[in-house]
Amino acid sequence: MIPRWISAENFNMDNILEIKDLHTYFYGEDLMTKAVEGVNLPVRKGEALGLVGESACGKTVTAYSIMRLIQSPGKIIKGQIIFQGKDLLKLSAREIQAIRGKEISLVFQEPLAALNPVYTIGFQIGEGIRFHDREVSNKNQKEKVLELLKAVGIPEPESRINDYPHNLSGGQAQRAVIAMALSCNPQVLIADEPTTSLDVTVQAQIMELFLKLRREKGFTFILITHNLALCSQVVDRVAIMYAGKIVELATTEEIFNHPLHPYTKALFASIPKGIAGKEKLETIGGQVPDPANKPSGCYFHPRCRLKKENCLQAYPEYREIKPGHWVSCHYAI
Amino acid sequence: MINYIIRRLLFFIPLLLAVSFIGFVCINLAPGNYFDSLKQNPQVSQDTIRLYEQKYHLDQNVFTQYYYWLVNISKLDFGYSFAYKIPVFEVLKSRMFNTFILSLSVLLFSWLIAIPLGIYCAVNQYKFTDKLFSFFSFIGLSIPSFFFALLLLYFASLTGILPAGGMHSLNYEAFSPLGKFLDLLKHLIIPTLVIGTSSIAGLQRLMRGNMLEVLRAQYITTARAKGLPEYRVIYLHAVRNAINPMVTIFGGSLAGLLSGAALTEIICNWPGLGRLMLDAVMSQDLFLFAGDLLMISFLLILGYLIADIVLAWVDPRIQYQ
Amino acid sequence: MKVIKTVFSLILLLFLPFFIAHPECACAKNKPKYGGELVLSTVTDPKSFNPIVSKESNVGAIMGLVFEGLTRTNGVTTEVEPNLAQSWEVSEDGKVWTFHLRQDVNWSDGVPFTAADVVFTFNQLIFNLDIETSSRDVFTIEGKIFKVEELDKFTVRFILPVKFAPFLRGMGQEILPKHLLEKVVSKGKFNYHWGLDTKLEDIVGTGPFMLSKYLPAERITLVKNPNYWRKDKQNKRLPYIDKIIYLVVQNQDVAVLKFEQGQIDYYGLRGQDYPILKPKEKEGNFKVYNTGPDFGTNFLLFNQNRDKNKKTKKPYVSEYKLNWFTELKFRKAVACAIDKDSIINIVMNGLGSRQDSAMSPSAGFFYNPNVEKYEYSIEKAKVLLKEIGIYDRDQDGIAEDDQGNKIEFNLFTNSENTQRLALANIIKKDLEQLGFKVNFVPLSFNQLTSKLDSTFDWDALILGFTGGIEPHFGNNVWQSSGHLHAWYPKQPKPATSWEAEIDKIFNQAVQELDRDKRKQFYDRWQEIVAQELPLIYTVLPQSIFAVRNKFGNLNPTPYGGAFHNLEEIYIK
Amino acid sequence: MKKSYSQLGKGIRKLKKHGLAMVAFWVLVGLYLSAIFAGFIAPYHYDNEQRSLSYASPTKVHVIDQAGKFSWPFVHKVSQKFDQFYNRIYVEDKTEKYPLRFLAKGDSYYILGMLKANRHLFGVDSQARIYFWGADSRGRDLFSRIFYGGQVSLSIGLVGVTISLFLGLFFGGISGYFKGKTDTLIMRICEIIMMIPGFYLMLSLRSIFSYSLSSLQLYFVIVCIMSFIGWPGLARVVRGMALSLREREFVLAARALGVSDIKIIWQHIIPHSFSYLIVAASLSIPGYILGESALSLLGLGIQDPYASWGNLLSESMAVSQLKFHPWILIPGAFIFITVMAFNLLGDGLRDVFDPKMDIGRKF
Repeated sequence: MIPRWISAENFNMDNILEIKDLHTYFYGEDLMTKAVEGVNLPVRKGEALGLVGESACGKTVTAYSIMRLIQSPGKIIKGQIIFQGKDLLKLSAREIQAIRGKEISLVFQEPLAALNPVYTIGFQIGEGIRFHDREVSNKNQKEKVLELLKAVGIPEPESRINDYPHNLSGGQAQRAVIAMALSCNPQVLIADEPTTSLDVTVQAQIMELFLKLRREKGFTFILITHNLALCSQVVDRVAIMYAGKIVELATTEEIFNHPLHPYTKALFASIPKGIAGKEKLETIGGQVPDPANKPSGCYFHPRCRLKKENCLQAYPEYREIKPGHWVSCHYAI
Repeated sequence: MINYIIRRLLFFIPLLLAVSFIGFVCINLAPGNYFDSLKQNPQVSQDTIRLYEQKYHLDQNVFTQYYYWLVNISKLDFGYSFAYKIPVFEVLKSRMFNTFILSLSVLLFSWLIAIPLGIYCAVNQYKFTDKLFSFFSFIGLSIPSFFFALLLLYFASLTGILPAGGMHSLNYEAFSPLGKFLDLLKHLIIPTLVIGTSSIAGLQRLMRGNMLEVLRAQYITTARAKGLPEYRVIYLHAVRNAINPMVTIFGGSLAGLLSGAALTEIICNWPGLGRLMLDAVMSQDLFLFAGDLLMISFLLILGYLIADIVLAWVDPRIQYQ
Repeated sequence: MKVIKTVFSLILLLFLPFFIAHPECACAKNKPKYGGELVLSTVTDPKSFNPIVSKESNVGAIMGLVFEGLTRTNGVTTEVEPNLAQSWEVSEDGKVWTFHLRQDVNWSDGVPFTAADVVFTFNQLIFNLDIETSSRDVFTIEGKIFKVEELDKFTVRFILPVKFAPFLRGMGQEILPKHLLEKVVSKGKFNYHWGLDTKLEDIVGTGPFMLSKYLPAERITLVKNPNYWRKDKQNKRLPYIDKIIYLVVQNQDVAVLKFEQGQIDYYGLRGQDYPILKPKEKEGNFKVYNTGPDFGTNFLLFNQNRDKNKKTKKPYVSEYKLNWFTELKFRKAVACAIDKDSIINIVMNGLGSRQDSAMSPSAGFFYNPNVEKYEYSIEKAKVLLKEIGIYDRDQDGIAEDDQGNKIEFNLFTNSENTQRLALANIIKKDLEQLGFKVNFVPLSFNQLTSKLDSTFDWDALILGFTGGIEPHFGNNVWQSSGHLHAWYPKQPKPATSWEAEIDKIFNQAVQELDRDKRKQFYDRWQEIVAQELPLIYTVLPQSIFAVRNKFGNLNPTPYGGAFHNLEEIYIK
Repeated sequence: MKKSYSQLGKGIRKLKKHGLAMVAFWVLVGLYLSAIFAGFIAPYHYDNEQRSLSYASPTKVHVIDQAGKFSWPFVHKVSQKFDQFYNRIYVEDKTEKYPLRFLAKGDSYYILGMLKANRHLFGVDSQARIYFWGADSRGRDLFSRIFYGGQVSLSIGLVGVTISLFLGLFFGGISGYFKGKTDTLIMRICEIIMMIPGFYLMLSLRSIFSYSLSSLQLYFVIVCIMSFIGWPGLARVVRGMALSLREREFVLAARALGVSDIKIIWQHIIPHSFSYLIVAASLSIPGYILGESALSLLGLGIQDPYASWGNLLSESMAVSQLKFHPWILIPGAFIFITVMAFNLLGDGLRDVFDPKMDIGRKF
């Protein structure tokens, strides 16, 4: 088995964040895209949760919905996102601003695009601190930024603090973004494909960094990725998302050992195992459905090898097959 | 930084040369010239004519004339205005200042209105006000400056609220400094409105476009995700980035601005370089014409230079070296 | 009609006698008081401040405030009255004139004015052949000049070669300061002295005002001359007004608006401005004066130059065209074809009058109304043309002469004057009705003068001269040797008998001291001009101007306009 | 080639959904048709004057006669007088009715420059006159003159842009295709021309030509000036296209097959830049129209008696007179509408073909 680290001391059955029946739609000129369609996902305090799926399956939209970052023409249609007992979707703009960055933070896919090119990284990291903690003085703020930069492993933080994003390499920029996200010690850190755009060597470093930081700060970690293998090394539980819905949710161990949904199985089949790579890799046939034009019944049925009559007609119920193992397939046992 | 400015200036010299040379060629190709009529003018003695011939090499070909003109320019001698009978520089001085004032007023007016309007429209994209302003900006973009000037002057003549042309009131000299300034402002309104309207329309559309593009950028989401209030996201993060391309077009828009200003100057009786240019063309006043073109190019280049410097200042990605 | 009038020397002369006092002014209810300023407008920038060499009418008006002559013409009575000279005597034969100068006159720089200045002005400026001045034409009779000598510090004697009737009026010629100009003249630089770049304090005159500031294309400011000699009835020094500002307003429409807004105190109206300003008299606190026909003429003329270009050996006017233009019936036909009433209606907004005689009706005494008049009749014009073999032979709409040449010619006028452009467009259309093909081209004033002065390559022109009350001052237009004899200038000897007759009339009339006899000469001259049509007169605008109601001692007259007694005018 | 034309077809289909652009398109069609058939639409010839009706106000068309009954639209004869303030007043002579006639006989004109005709869309008997939009100083019908003026103003845009297109295609094509020094040289020249403020360049170029030109000559002079000012913008568009196209497979293939450069430019590069050129052209046409108007307005363009919109508008330069006959501003509205229509159409086209392109000058 792939070695992995489990944060037993943080593991807790209380939900810090609970997504209930979230629907986020996008309205084009004459078509409507149901990007997220009824996602239910409890996130436990202190855990590391992986949200896995192919591109355009709604992972990022889910993350943005949590932060209420969905912009026109997108709209959260219904659902609840309960954070510390409050429904984030019902908060005023000011209240949600107090949560963003302070309680829940986001790390983006492309660090260079995520940094504003016209401001120094020091400014951009410090900006969040200043806004969430008005008491912080300039000097304190600077110290704090330096501390953060040191914590995320940026060498010579004193000189880097005045650098513009274009002076940084991809890896360093991502470290800066992470520093920015952690600047106010958030309870929840959502990382949206944090390593996809980076070199392979850098990817590992960044993942290491996440692990280290989690150990130090103990935040709840949601890792959004399309890379199931990467995920398995860092997270406690995995949620598999397909076409705007969660199709399977279980602990990492469980899902690795007993994947139930045909899609999950297919995903595992496409992971290269072992160095020799003698096994033939399997690919998932067909394409991700057009989110604006999803198939009837089970969204996966056009690509599913096991599909039967009723897969074409009804969307399978999302049910708990074993304790803590949820799946949405008519034929999952 | 100074190095950078000097390098930019060197880059502009070919432009100055080309523009003034075009002017020289044009007026030399024109049928008849002022010098001929000078020769026939009994008021001007043979000595004077010989003096001109020697000094400005008017009896030689265009290239030689141009060469000597350049040599004189390097000594800050712009030549002699045949029609005004004083050195060209004397004529240009005040006119250039007037055109500069008008351009400055137009720039301030149009940028101060267009930029916020563009931001507003982008933030409220597809809302009624956005569509309304977009429609107005289309009108502003399409209304011919001379037609608009005539309409405004007509309005001014009907109501008498605004001065119908000119630059100063009569008792201008007697005013206090503040009074002078207010008087100038009053006279600036119509020409500024005329030239400014089309600028506003164009700039507003550009700013709106830039802003929409920037608002889609990831770092805006980042800024929001940090928990920054919306005003800070828009004004600090989005606007700073949307402004950059505006600064680059600032230089390019100057040509159009000065062009529109010239026609408006003529219609609104504003004693600027544009009106002088028309007079110089009409009376074939060679050096005045060339000097006027040079001054216009100079204003233009000044604009480009300012744009370059401002851009270097607002956009850290651009290096001086 | 104060739009740029053709800038010819003639104009300068007619502005000479401009300012006259009249002690019997009826407006003595208010006590005159000092101070204030008068704001006027001018259409163009001056091109020079030199009153001897400058040919422009607007400069003439301004320089008339700075310089004075020995005599001046009364703006009300149009009689000659003393100015710098307080009295004079004339010998029996009318050839020797002795002037006694005022002894209390100082130049504005404080130097006293003496007989030496008068002698200098005539002998070293006007009669100096190196200096180009049209004044010389006026003071030259049959090629001979006056003898001017200083008898004592304040007495000057003029000895004329022959009798010279308009002599006293001619003595309105501005006198210039010797002490400043002597050196300039000896260096031969007077022609370009006192240009626009001169320091204005160097321009020194004896007039009521002096130049103080000039901003090109904006304004010319004159301030009161503290040394001015003339005093009012209470023996207080004139003038009352402190400052005169001439605003350069190129666009007449802007000038109207500026007047309406109270920025200008005086505005010379075009016909079309009348309905704008007249109804607002009360509200705007000004008054519009209509003093009858103006002196500024508009006429059409054809090139009758029979000479050849010395360089190219080609005639200035091709032979067949010259045949048309020298044919009287051709010119008469053209005169008949001009629709003067429509021009008055359209161009002058009904405020104009037709001009048949070479003198304006406002000229008064010398005006001869009984000259041949040409009523508008295309039919009659066509009959006249047919008589000389010009009609449309091939039905293509364009007439041919008997040699088969199509009647096609250029018509030029100066493009700066919008009223004249409108007038020219109407005349062009009229001529086309006769079957002429007219290529109408507005030219810049420079181009036009060069055609008129030196290249002579024109067919037809529409021009204007500023006329006056003294016919002899049109000498250089009407004498066949004159350089303003525009249709065929500088003739060695008269080309036609009627030109010879006019030459003779002018030479005789100038020596005739009896006014009535003189009038007979000039009546005859006007008849000849109307008969032979070297200049085909069209219409005269009305002289209309609006003046703000803030001036005391204001007494507008047809001849002098509103401000002929400017030094006496004060601000209420 | 085929592909580019089908792309065009797709574009047109997309454009049809663009409401404002379509309105603009039909407005332009209407304006051009009206210019082509100006002789028919205009009740009078452009130089048909009635001097006694200087600045006549728009003629009242009556539908109720003096008996108070409805009647076929008619006009009265009008005569002009001056009132005490020398305002022009126009008095209707109510005794005689002149019915509005359709297809009335009047001044003769040529349809499309060939067929002589004398029927007009409408008119009244020649004793009276109908001034739809008032008269100018010499009693010429402004309505008629505007349509005749449209012939000049509207055609100058098209002719000018065509010449510019040829120049732009030629130099831009060469520049983009050959690259290297040729490219640098041509592009530097373009940049310099584009940097000079249009109005000043226009005046400089105008000064080359004498003021004494016939109206036909003047027309061509203006067209040449405007095309000279306009070609660099188009050349840059073409160059950009050429640069990207020359690396495309079909061009590479053609070159490998030994097809000549000129042929490649003509057969491959130009057809592919077609849609861009249409957008660029329609966005630059207003510049030509405005340029002509500006020159004519200042008296350096089309001269009386010929009409162009700028020339007609020059009468309104007398601002103080405007309140007596404000209708002489109407030609300005025509320029405005035309420019706006071209802008809207160009904008629609740009949306359809390429969202990022900005050329064209404004005066």
